[in-house]
Order: sequence, then structure tokens, then C-alpha cells
Amino acid sequence: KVGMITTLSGGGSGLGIDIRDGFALAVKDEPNIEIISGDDQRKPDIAVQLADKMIQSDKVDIITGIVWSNLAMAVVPAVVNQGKFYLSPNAGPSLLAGKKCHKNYFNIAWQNDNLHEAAGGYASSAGFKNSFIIAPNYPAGKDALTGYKRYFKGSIENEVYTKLGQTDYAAEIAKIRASNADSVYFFLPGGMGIAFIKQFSQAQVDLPLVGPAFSFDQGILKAVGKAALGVKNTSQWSKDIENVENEKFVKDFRSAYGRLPSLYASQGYDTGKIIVSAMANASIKNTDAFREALKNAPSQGFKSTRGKFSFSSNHHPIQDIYVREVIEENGTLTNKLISPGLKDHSNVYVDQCKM
Amino acid sequence: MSLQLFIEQLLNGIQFGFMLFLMSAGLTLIFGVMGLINLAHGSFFMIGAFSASFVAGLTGNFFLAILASLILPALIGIMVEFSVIRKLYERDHLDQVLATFALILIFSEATRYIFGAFPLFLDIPNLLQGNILLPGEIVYSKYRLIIIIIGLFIALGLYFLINRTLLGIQIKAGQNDRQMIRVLGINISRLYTIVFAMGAALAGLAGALIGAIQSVEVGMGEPVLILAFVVIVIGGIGSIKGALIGALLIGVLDTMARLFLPIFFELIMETSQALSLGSSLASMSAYVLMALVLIFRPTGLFGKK
Amino acid sequence: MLTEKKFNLIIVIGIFAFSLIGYVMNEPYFITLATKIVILGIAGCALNLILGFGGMVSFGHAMFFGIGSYVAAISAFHSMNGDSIDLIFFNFNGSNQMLFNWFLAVIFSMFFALVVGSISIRTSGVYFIMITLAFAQMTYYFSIGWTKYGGEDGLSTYVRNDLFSINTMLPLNFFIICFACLCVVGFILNWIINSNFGNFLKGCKENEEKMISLGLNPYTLKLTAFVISGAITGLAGALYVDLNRFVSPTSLSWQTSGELIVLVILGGSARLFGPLVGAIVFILLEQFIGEVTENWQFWLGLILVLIVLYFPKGVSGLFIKD
Amino acid sequence: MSLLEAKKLSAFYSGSIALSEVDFLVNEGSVIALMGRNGMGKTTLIHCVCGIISEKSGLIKFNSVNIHDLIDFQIAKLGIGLVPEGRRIFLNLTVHENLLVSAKKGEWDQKKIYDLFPRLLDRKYQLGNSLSGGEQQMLSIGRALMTNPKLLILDEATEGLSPLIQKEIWNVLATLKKSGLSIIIVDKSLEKLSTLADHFYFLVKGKIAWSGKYDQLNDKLIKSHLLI
Amino acid sequence: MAKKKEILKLSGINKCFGNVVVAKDISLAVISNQLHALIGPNGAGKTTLIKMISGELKPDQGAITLLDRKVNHLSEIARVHQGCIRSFQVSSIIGSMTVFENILLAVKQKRNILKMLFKKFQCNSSESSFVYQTLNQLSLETMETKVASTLSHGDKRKLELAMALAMGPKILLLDEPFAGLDQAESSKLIELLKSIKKNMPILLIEHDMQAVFALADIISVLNEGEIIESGSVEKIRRSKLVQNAYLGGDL
Ligand SMILES: Nc1ncnc2c1ncn2[C@@H]1O[C@H](COP(=O)(O)OP(=O)(O)OP(=O)(O)O)[C@@H](O)[C@H]1O
Ligand SMILES: Nc1ncnc2c1ncn2[C@@H]1O[C@H](COP(=O)(O)OP(=O)(O)OP(=O)(O)O)[C@@H](O)[C@H]1O
Ligand SMILES: [Mg+2]
Ligand SMILES: [Mg+2]
Repeated sequence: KVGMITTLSGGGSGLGIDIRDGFALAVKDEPNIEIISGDDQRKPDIAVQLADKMIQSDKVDIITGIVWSNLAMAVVPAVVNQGKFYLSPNAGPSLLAGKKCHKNYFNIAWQNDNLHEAAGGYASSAGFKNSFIIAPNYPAGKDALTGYKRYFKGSIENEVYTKLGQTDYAAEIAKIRASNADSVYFFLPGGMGIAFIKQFSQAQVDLPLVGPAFSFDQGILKAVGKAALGVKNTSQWSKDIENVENEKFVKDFRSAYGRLPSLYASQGYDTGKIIVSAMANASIKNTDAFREALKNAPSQGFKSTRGKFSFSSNHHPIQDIYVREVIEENGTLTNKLISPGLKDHSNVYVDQCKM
Repeated sequence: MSLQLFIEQLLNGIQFGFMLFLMSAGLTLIFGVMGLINLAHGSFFMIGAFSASFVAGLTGNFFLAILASLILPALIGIMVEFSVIRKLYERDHLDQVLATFALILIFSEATRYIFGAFPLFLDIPNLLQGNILLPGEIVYSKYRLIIIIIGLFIALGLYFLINRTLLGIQIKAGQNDRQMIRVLGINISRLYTIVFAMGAALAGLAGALIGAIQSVEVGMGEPVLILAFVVIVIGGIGSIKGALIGALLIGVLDTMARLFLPIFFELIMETSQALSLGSSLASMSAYVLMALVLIFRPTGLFGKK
Repeated sequence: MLTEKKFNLIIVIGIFAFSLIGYVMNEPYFITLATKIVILGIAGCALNLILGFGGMVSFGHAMFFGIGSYVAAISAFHSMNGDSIDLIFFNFNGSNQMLFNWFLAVIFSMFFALVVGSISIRTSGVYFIMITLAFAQMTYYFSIGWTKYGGEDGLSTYVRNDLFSINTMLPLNFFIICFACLCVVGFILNWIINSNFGNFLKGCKENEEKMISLGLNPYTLKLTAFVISGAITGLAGALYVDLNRFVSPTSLSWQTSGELIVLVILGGSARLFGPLVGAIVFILLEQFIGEVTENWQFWLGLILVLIVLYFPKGVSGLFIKD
Repeated sequence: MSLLEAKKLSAFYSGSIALSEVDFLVNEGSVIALMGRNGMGKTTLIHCVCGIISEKSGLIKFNSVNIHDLIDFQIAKLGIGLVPEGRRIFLNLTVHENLLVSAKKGEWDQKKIYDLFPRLLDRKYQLGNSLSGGEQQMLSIGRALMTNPKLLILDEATEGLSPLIQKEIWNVLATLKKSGLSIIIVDKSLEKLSTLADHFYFLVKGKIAWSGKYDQLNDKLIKSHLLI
Repeated sequence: MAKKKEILKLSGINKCFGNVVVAKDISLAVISNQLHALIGPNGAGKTTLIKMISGELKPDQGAITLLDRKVNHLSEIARVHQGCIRSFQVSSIIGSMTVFENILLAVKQKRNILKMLFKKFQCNSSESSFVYQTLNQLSLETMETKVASTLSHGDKRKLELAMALAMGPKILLLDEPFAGLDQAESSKLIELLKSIKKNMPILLIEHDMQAVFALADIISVLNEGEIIESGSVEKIRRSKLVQNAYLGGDL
């Protein structure tokens, strides 16, 4: 039994729905897997209560689904402390990768810093010398800019933290225009990013823009429009990664739901597949065996849609992170892989994790 | 920082202020003048943006889209007023809170049901793309200039409507003593319907105009709602002039705080802490301003006792 | 139709029975739901003291709820991590004792209620609504940026605090603890609203000018009520941390304040246990419609609208005879 | 011809009866006095006529239109002007706006009101809530006149006015009567009404205890209906 | 008779609202055992004067002395505690409470918050007899359990007065207590005030001349913020000035 706690209503529900759909697609043919799903309304307290319910009343064995770091921070401890597994299909806060890591917590997506690190790496290799970086003022925002700086070899022109939920960036953009930066990196999830990219393009500032995949995902590109064309972004997945698993996923997803899959859908899908694969090797009732099975799944039959995939010692992915560019393809905006970015990338918190 | 940039940022602040005013214009009418606590104001903002986006997608014409953003919210406003709000004027303010809270749920979910969970696309027309050069080498967005102009017009219009027309007087009278104004032969319910629809239309217009430079998504209205309340309260409930000045104050303060607080704190503490503290404080600036105003003027800047 | 006393009794017994049923049927989630109802009910009843009886619509009560939560969580967090807070005069090591953390939560929220109240109560009506909101939003943004305790990510305490030698992790035990708190709070609030103070407060809600001419100081009356209300809300916040083993800025957000108000109005303001009834209705609706349809918010909204339109005295007004 | 006619009019406040089976007639151009002790139902009767109370039974016709089921503003539009008990001017409007708010074209315009109450002209742009009690009362009368009604209803309209102004009001009412306006007056001063009113109704506990002309009154009647 | 004593004394009171003068160098005194009537045209400044005495408004100039103590600096509430009680021109009652509770509000102690918190809102026997006495004085006894907002206008006026009386004033400031009362009630109130003025001096504002002439020991006439005449009933009746400004001929 799997408990799927994700955001199905209100702002940001698109992400949750994709995760759920991707997951459902992956386990569609598994009679042994039953999904109990619940809407967390993007509220941590509701998410925890759902987790309690699923564990206590529905007696689920695994919980997954959470989109947001802050909800994960609330739910993961509650789940693993009750002896259940949590598989993260999105969100990888550093605390859970480092000090507060847990043997029953697996991350199938990325550690929060990963995409930003890749972006920093890309910026350096693209020859940018001086970046203007911007993120909202909350832990994930700070992690993001730290991650970027970790791999960016140039200097930082300016580092700006905006209000969470801010939607007007005229002042920040004016500041960018007036600066000497040669590139702009931004991490502004959701509507904030849409607003930023649109306004950035409307202001006709002539600087290259780099961001993490979140602001260029399939669901969001539609809303951003042509403003996003040509922007480079980093992602561990793209629909044009060439491997059998991915092609099948993209095809199945389109035929099942009538839309292009997103990053989140792929993560949900991988999460489902890894469970399926682990179940083939161990019984869920035997916690220790199942944990081993999960851990070894990448070498025992699990094939990720992203290609190479394995777990580091803190149960986070070791994977390639690509650089993509937004292009127009048959009238729709989508992403194209342009370079490999970081190879076999893990995370810096491995040492802090003592399981 | 150069003087030029400073002036540009000041303009940005003023521009942001006009945007805030645009968002709160509808609320000023419904809340400030009719005295109805309408939490669903943000929903009309959202509905405006969605209908504009839908029509723009269909016709490719931005001006038709704007028209839609006026008409659809107004129609829905009339429906809502008729079926729900109308029964609540005589009740406690609090019932209005609960009912309009429920309306938020209904509208958000219905919108999501119809348009899906992902943000929609709405962009400004080519005609208004790009910048113009203001005297002093200041680059300024055409579209934002238009927003300022529209904001000014709405301010003037509302001022005239409320202070210079019979309709305005009658609505104010109805706010003071509803029963009495009816006994004097005025169908206040109909007036309220009209005004409510106008308020909804203004909210919708704001949603469309601002949606074009932000993201059109479910739930986009709620932050607007709170800010709009803040603007109106700072200015003093019922005062259009107050709302405009309140909006400009917040706009400029917020922009300046965002720019200068981090810089200021960098002078006295370590950079990363300074950035974070500075922007934390900047996030609060609107609320700090409101608290300060209310401490010294418990009925807002231009509110009557 | 029942008298209010009987109705209150039925409600309280009903909640208890609900969780017992959950226990007997081995559905611990029922107990969790009941616990949540009780905790939000406590906060709602506290808000009702000033909103229903005192006419002060505080749109910032999440502030006290959140402060109560954070204080209790921080204390538990430090006790768990074994690091101490340096308070100049002494080092505070945190505590994992519920009683102590409740005490801290109550003291802190009381203090903040005193500060916020003494400023806010100078205004009235909508201005009061907004100034309380302003203070709550300030704490909200503060907590988001305060990375030491998790910022936006929130703070996990992993386990519940201890109370004597009770195993608080067992849902039923924790429910009973919260239930006892509810009973005590109910008793205190009932006493207050039937005291001279309570009636003067009701008078102030309607006609402050007159109360002044009767020799009463509305400011002190209202401030006292505000502080009491804040303190009890803080207690509810502390309990909520234990329920979730987690606290985050969400509990300080305006949505939380709004929900508390909704509970009060839904159940019936100016009734002792109106908000408790509101909590029952709201949480059960949310729960059960949520299981039936994905678009539950739509239906919830519709039901709420119908309730406002057709039950002007809230749900409890349906059952209580005046 | 009858302008207002009520038959078997009863009114209730949440079920309990406040007015029972009242028959009431106002002829065109006549002045009717409605008298009774405190709490006997005078205001209730007036509220029934104006449509403020909806819990009522019986028949009311105004200008040969059945107004029983009409709502307040519709009735008012037919030509009833009310000076309510307790003034109820719009406190958030200025004097000027209070007069304008429900004005209809006709004989009475702002100028005439200001001629009648020069004090109001002095206070033209002052807000209603800063007026003295008497000034509010004048405004309330002026506001009703500005609607140029066919039937003017005054519920204790002289309350709180100085003797001088009261006198003036009585004079104005006499003039109005001459000009053919129908008026219902609730007042406690029998003496003032004696010359003005054509017909008297005495209400006791929600019933018409006596009705007739001033000449038909005697001390005993007055004593038993108005004084005890 | 007890010695005459100035309970309340105003000297040189001035007050303007913008450029409207509502009090111009007003001096008057209310003496024990006496009823001092204040009359004058509408808008003369009578209510404003009461507001200044009770502390709701501050005079621009001048001294207010209550029981030989200057009270200018005292708050409204403090003055109530001194025993200076007013009634309102527009009935000001607690609409959602019953008549009985309204009066009980007036009777209960109000100084100590803690005591308020720990005492139930019920009356003990001494309070109860006092409440009923007040109800009887204003013939409200049959309405005891009625909710105040459902009272008729006249009954509300009586309740307003009853609350002021129930405060146990040392000096009573009444703003048009006769307005809205029927004739029978007026005569009763005249009798009541006659009897209580012996124990508590009264400052009475009234337009009902019958009542004023029946009750007043001294009348002051206010016009445009100025006292234009002051003296016995006879003197005022005969004054041409007063007749022109206020009475509109002989009454
Ligand atoms: N809203 C109400 N709810 C219940 N009862 C009411 C309401 N209004 C008036 N009453 C009752 O109806 C009766 C008649 O009241 P009404 O106001 O008509 O009296 P009135 O003759 O106008 O008296 P007054 O001279 O005091 O104005 C009174 O007993 C009063 O208590
Ligand atoms: N806040 C204010 N601003 C401006 N003018 C005011 C204010 N308050 C009162 N006034 C004016 O002061 C004058 C005196 O008012 P006050 O209420 O004292 O009159 P009054 O003598 O009690 O009259 P009445 O007998 O009609 O009640 C009035 O003309 C009134 O319009
Ligand atoms: Mg009456
Ligand atoms: Mg007066």
C-alpha cells in the first residue's frame, strides 16, 4: 500500500497532479500496489495529519508524493519515525540529506542544490564571468544560490533575495540593467518565475538568463510564452533523453493523459518504477530487506527515465544533470537537450549523513 | 547607485503603487463605499485574468481580452450579488466574511476545474511591447506607463462617482442606514448590485492588465486581496484619494525597502545575514507602514472618525 | 431545541465518543481528527471571547497560535538537540515536558497579546482587523526568514513532549490530554462570559460610549480580554505542535487567522462552544468531502454559503433555543 | 377620497402581536393625528404603512393601490414621506447631501427648506453626526419634504425642537395642509393638534381605542386613553 | 434644609468647533438641592456643555469644578467615578440585553478588573432591591425581561434615564429626558425629579417648558454659546430677550 500525499488543490496543484499521474502510470499494471491519495492543500500541518491517517488507519507501507520542501520537512520525520518508508518524488531539502537523513528516506528526484549546482557549472563553462543571482528569501532560495555559487567560477555581481510570492520585479530588473553583470541566474518557483521571465523579456534587458528546470517545465512554458525562448536551464530529465525507458514513458503518458509529461511526472514515474522493482526483490513486510532492495534497485532491474541512476550513501540520486534550451517545436514551446552538464553528480551532504 | 537609477527606481515604486491602486480600486468601491467585506475580491481579479487569457487565446486580440475581463466578472458579480451577497447586508459583517470566504473556494476550484491546474498564458500586445525613453535617459516600459494612465483615470472616475454623483451619495447613505434610505424610496438593493458589479469589473480589469505581466494562475487573487485591504486601510476607508496615496506610499516604500535595506544592513553586518535580514524587513514593510499609520491615525490617513 | 448548557454537554461528550469509537474500531485517525477538532476548537473559543463577545475581529490570531507553537517547538527542539539558548543570565536548555512548554507558550503569547493588543485596541472596526493582520504578517515574514529555526521549512520536533509518565505518542492518550485542556478552557471561558467582566465586555461590543458613561474603561476591558484570548490561543498552538510534531510559518499566516474566524462564525459566534461546533463541521466536511471528490473545495464552499444564508446564527444556532 | 386605507391591519414582532385589527383611514388633504401612550403601537402602525414591518396581515391601500405586499421603497415611491422617530438622518453625509439624497422634483426644493430652517443653511456642509439634536430633527423634516410626498408622516417630529421652532413647524404644517397635502402626525401635544388635525385616532395596546373629531373628545376619554 | 453648596461650577468656559463658537465665557453653578435648567435654541451649545462637564470634550478655556475639585484634567471615566453622571440626548442603551441587565450594568462595581472577573453577573439582595426600585421609579417594572432593542422609543428614553439614576449619582446631568415621553410619563417624571433633586442636584436640558417651569430652581438661557439670561422661573418667563430668542412669545 502506498500513500500519495500531494498538492491537488489551490496554487501549485499542477505539480502534484503530475506527480500523482506519473506515479499512477508507473504502477498501473501492478495488482499488488494500492494507492491511497490525499490532498495536502500545500499546508504542512494537513500533510502531517494525512501521513498519520495513512499510516495509522490505512496502514500504508510507503508514503510519497510531496512536492514542497517545507512539507517534506514536516512529513518525512513523522513517517520514518513510525517505521515507514518515504520516497521523495520531488523536494530534497539539505537537512534531510545531511544531519537528519534517515535510512527509510529515499530521494528519487534530486537534492535541492543539484540543479543549481549544475547551472553554476554551466555558467562557468559558457564563459560567464559575472552573474547577477536572484531567489526568494526562504531556505530553499538560499540553498539555491549557494548551490549556484558552489560551481560557478566567476564573480557574483549582486545577490538579491526577494519576498516570497512577489510578483512585480520592475525594481530588480532595473537593478540588473544598471549592473555590470554578464548573466542572470534566477530561482523563482511557480508564478514568481513566470512573472519574472515575462517582465525580464518585456524590459528587453540583453543578458543571458539561466534557471533551473522548474521555471521551464512543460506545464509552465505555456504560460510564459515566447519570453522563455532560448533560455538555458538545467534538469536531470528531459523528454528527449534517449533511452528506451524514457521513450516508453513519454509515449504512455501522452496516450494516457493527453498531454506532454513534465519533469514532475517523470519523477513520479521513476518513484513508482523503483517501488515496483524493489517489490520484485523483497517483500515490503520485511523492512530491512525492502530497504536493501530499494537501495539496490538501480542495479537490480530499475531503469530510470533519465538514464544512469544510482543512490549515494545518503539515499540521494547520483545522476547526470543536463543543460536544456527552450525552443519552439511545431508551434509548442519545449526543451531541447544541448549539453550534458554535470556527470554522475551526487550531493555535498553525503559526509554529514550518519545512518 | 547613480542618480539616474535612483530616479528610475522611484518611478518603479510609483508605478508599482499605481498597480496596487488598480488592484484595490474595485475593493475601494465595494468595501470602502458599500461597507461590504468582500474576501472574494481576489477571485474577481483572477476571473478577469482568466477570461482575458481565454479570449486572447481565442481571438488573439488583447483589447477584446480586456473587454472580456470587464464583462465576465461584472456578470458573475451580478449573479453572486443576487444570490448571496444581497441577503447579507443587513447581517453582521462577519457573515459576509464567511460567505465570501466560501466564494473564494468555489471560484478557485471552479476555475481550476475549467482551465486546469497550470498557469495560463497572457502577454501584452506587440503594440505596447518595449520601452520608451523618458527625459534624462530613463528607459521606461510602455505598458507600465499605460497602467499608470489607466490607474489615474480610474482614480478620477471613482472620485467623481463617489463624491459628485447622486449614486455615490445614495450608496453612502445606504451604508449608514439601509432601512432609512429604502423608506425614502430608493431601491438600494439595485444600486448595490450595480456597484458590486462595477467593483467586480474593476477587479477583473486589474486582473487582466496585471496578469499580462505576471502569471495567470489559480490563487493569484489572494495575495492581491490582502494588499488591497492594506492599501485602503492606510488611506482611510471610503476615501479614493486615500487609497491612491496609500497605494503610492506602499509602492514606493516597498521598492525602496527592497533596494536599500539589504545595502544598509551590509554596512553593519556580514553580507549573507544582511541580505536575508534586509529582505525579511522589506517583505514586512507594507505591514509596518500600515501599523504605524494606524497607531498615529487610528482611522487611516484620510479616514473620517 | 436544547438549552445551551445541554447542547454544550452533548457536543463535548460527542467528541469524546467519536474518539472512543475510533479507538474501539481501531481507526486511530478518528482520534487524530477528534484531537485536531479539540485543538482548533480551543483556539476558536479563545478567539470567540474577543470576537463574539467583545466585538473585536482579530485577523491576526494566527500570530498567537503560531507563537505558542514556535515557543513550544523551540523549547522541545533544544531539549532534543541538547544545545542550549544563551539568555545572558542563564542558559535555557529547552524542555520536553508538556506542562512546562505549555506554560512558556502561554506566557509568550500573553506577552505578545499585551503588546499587540495595547496598540491595536486604540483602533476599532475594520482598522482593528487590519492592524492585527499587520502584526501577524510581520511575525509571519519574520519566521520565514528566520533560518535558525527552519524558516519556511519549519521545525520538526520528531516526537511529542512528555506529560508525567503518559505515553503521549498513543493517539488516545494525547487526545485525552487535549480534551482535558478543552474542558478547563471551556470552564474558564464560561466563567468569564458569565462574570461581570464578560457582560461589561458585551456592553462594550455594542456601545462603548455608554460604557464609558457608566464609568468603565473599554480599553482595559478589551485589552484584558485580548490577552486572555491570546494566551489560550497560544496554548492551543502548543498543543498543535505536539499533534503534528512540527511547526511552520503556515501557522502564522493570514489563512490560519482566517480559518479561525471561519470556525467561529460557522459554529455561531457569541456562544461558548460555537467555535467548537464550527471546528467539528469544518474539519469533518473537509475530511469527508475530500474523500469523495477531488473538487472538494468547491462543494465545501457551496455548503458554507448555504449555511451562512440559511442558518444566520451558525450551526449551533440550529440546536440551541435562546 | 381616501388616500390611505387600512382594514383589519395586524402586525407582529417575531410572532407576538403588536397591532391588532386596526382600521385606519386618511382622506386626501386631511390631517390625521395618531396618539397614544408610550409603547402602544403608534410607530408600529406607521412602520406597517411604510412597509418596514413585513409580518403583518390585513389590507392596506394607498392611492387605491394595494400596498400590503409591496416593499418599503416601492411604497415610498408611490408618494409617502416619512420623518421617522429618532431622526435617522444619514450621519456620514453633509446637510446638503442629506437633502439631496432622495430629492424628487416638486414644490419643495433646497431653497425652500433653507428658508424654513435657516440654521441648516449655516450648517450646509457639516456632517450629519456633528449636528445638534434639534438641527438633526430639522434636517429629517427637510429630507422628507424634499421627496415631495403625497402623504407626509411625522413620527414625533417636534421632539427636541425648541418652542420657537416647534411653533414654526406647526405653522408650516398648517400651510401644507392648506396646500392640500395629507399628513399623519404622531405627537403628544393634544393642544397643538387640536386646530390642525381633522381626525384623531387613539391607540391603546395595539388597538384603536377611540377615533373621532376633536369636538367629540372629552376629558374622560383623554384621561382614560392618554393619561393612564 | 442643608447648607447650600456648589456641587458643580463652571467658570469662563470657551469652546469652538472650527469657526463655530459653541461656548463663550460660560459660567454657571449647580447647587445642592437645586435643579438648574439650561434652555436655549437648537444648536445653542447645551449638549456640548454637558459633554464638556462629563469630560467627553475638552473646553478650550475655563475651569470645571466638581465638589470643590478642579476636574479639567480628569478623564471621563474618572469623573463618572466622582459621581458626575449624564444621560444622553439620544437613548444609548445596550440593545441586546434585557432591561434588567441594562440596569444591572449600571449598578455593578467597575473599578477592579479582577473583581469583575471573579464576580458573577447576578445581583445580590441589596442590589436587587435597588434595581427594582429604579425600575419602579420609571414604571419599567413590566418590561424587566424585555430585550432593550425591542422597546418603543419612549420606553428606551426611560431606560436611558433609569441607567443614569441607577449609577447613584452625586450630580445628574440630564439631556432632554422628557423628549419622547407621553404626557402621563412626563408628569410622573416631574414628580420623580422633584423628589430626587433634594438628594442629588440636577442640571437639566429641556425644551419641554412645562417641565422646566415646574421643576427649575434656576434657569439659564443659552444662545449661540452665550448665557443671555439666568435667574428664577418668573424672571425668565418675562424676559423679552428669551422670548424672542427661544420661546417665541409668551408661554
Ligand atoms: N423590534 C421590535 N421587536 C419586538 N417588539 C417590538 C419591537 N418594536 C416595538 N416593539 C413593541 O411593540 C410595542 C409597540 O411599539 P411602538 O414602537 O409601536 O410604540 P409607540 O406607540 O410608537 O411608542 P412610543 O411613544 O414610545 O414611540 C411596544 O410594546 C414595543 O415593545
Ligand atoms: N464636531 C462638531 N463640529 C462642528 N460643529 C459642531 C460639532 N459638534 C457640534 N457642532 C455644532 O455646535 C452647535 C452646538 O451643538 P449642541 O449639540 O451643543 O446644541 P444643543 O444646544 O444641544 O442643541 P439641541 O437643543 O438642538 O440639541 C451646533 O450648531 C452643532 O452643529
Ligand atoms: Mg413611537
Ligand atoms: Mg442637544
